[in-house]
Amino acid sequence: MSEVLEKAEAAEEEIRHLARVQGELWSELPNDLYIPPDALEVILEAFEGPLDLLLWLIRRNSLNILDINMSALTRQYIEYVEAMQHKRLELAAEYLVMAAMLIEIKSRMLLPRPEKVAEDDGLDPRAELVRRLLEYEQTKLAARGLGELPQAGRDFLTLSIHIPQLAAKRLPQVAPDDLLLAWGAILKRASMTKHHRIGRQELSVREHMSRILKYLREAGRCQFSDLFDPAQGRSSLVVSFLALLELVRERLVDIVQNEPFTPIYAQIHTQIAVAAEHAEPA
Amino acid sequence: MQNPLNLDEVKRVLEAVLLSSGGALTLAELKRVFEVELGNDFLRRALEGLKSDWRGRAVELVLVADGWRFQTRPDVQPYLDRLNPEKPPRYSRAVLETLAVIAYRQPVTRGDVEDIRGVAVNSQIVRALEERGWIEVVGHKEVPGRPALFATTKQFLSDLNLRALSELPPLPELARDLIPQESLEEGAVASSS
Amino acid sequence: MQNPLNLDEVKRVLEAVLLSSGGALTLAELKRVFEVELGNDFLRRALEGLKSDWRGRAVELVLVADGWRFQTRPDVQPYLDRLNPEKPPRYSRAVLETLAVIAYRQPVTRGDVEDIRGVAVNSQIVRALEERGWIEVVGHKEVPGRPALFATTKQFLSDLNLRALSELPPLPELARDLIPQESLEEGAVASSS
Repeated sequence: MSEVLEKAEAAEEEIRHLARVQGELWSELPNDLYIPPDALEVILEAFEGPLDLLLWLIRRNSLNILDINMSALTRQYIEYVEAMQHKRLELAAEYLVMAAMLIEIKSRMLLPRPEKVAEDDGLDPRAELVRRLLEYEQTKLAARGLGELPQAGRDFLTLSIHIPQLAAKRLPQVAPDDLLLAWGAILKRASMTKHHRIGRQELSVREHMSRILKYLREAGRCQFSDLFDPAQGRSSLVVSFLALLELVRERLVDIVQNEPFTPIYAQIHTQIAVAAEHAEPA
Repeated sequence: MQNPLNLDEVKRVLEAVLLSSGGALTLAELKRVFEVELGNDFLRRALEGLKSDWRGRAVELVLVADGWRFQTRPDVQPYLDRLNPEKPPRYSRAVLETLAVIAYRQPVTRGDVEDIRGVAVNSQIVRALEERGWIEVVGHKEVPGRPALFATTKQFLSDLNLRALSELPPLPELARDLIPQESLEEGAVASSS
Repeated sequence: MQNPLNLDEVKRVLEAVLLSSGGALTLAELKRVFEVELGNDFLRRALEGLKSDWRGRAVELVLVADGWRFQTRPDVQPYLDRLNPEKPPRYSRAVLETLAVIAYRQPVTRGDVEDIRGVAVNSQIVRALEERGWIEVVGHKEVPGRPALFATTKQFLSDLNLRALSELPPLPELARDLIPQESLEEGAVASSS
């Protein structure tokens, strides 16, 4: 499209040039419609349509737009259109409609006009054409005005300076409900297993399991009674005890008592046989 | 972070915000920047102050259709062009005339544009203007075919440095008033004025 | 267009060019802006002058690896953030599910997580959660390979605004029982409400 625009642009430039260069010539021979053959195409491309061409003819011939000499205008217009038809047929449709309209107006002008205002209200046959020409000329000038307004990107730029990244990276936020939803998604996808039997009570058991493991990781082993804090209340004691039992059941923690009535110890589970077998460094 | 309450500190923040925003900001958006609620008058005073602080520089603070923004002055454009030789194309007469009809007579259908210009409107022209964000369909005319009604956008005003349609250059006084239908008969009289 | 030759005019142009460029500009690029050939020293003097003109403002001129640019100072960041409440990034489903399994089933090994989720767990996910300080290794399971046992941390509770794990939303009743697949769908629906 820009190619077309550029071409039209160039053509417009050309016609201004031509009009200026040829202007004197035409003023000497006002009725001569000779157009250099090479220029015709350029000139025609520069017109935005029949109204534009008519306006140009009117102005070139210094015709009064409000009192157009229809025969002169029609003759000149039709000569252009005929030339145009030889060159660029596909342009002609709208121009031909206009030609027909001009001829019609011209012929109506030739009819004797009633002395008194008659049934057709004495409307000048040119009225509609003049209205359209004026409206078009106004649009044309307005368009030129718009084109001259400063335009963002062409005549000025808006600003946007750099905003340095924050030193602290933004971290995703997670709400507790997101975890619930995530769990729901797992359930929906996976086949059920006993894993999913988790309620409030069991969750606190698991929390204590983590607590005990963390504690034993630091301490290695400790007295059984050290794992319980009576200050936390009875339910906490029960949950801690359940947690310990679960740890033992899952073979994460061993409870050992070397002899009856000696202190009971809790320690991280070690399976001597397994440990030896795998010779895994701790 | 302390809340800025004095005019200078507000101006300092507004300057940074407007320079980095990449587009115009409305008064409401600028208000949101501050933790404390600032009055419109106070904010406007700060903006006007900032505007006059920048007077004479190659960048200016302007109020356009979609708010306040900093922009370069046209006189430095030649320098900027040397840095970025690629410019948006100049629009052809066909594009500008189509735009002019839409801008001055909106809302209009494509048929209205064609009536006024006297030629068919290439659909590429309409699309180009839509893609530029300058015109948009604002409805449909309730006639057979329900043709789209076009109007210009805020972006159009903003890109042309205007606050409102009323700031468009006035239409050249030519038609209508000059030629009431009746007086066409005495066309010569009207034209002699 | 006159060629600017004095320092002030060069600074005025440089300011507009740098403010509108949208990125850092090298000395070579800045030189290209001017029709007349400016010496590097002269240009650098202008840039240093501009830099000190901006001292104290909320925007600063800095020299970075790829050239000179204007940028906002960190102290106005909170204001900019209020204007563009950038949506914080979200964790992927895989991360959230891994975290959920660790939170609800702790202490668990990575193998446990994989069993429950039914897919392999990317080690990056585990590392990301560790780096976030939300999970930690609390021991090793005494099975071949001694896999690490993961549990959530105090930090996790604190970041999620919880006092204890028991404050996590209870899992839906349906999920607690071994139930046929059909009703699982209902369970999922219930949980998403």
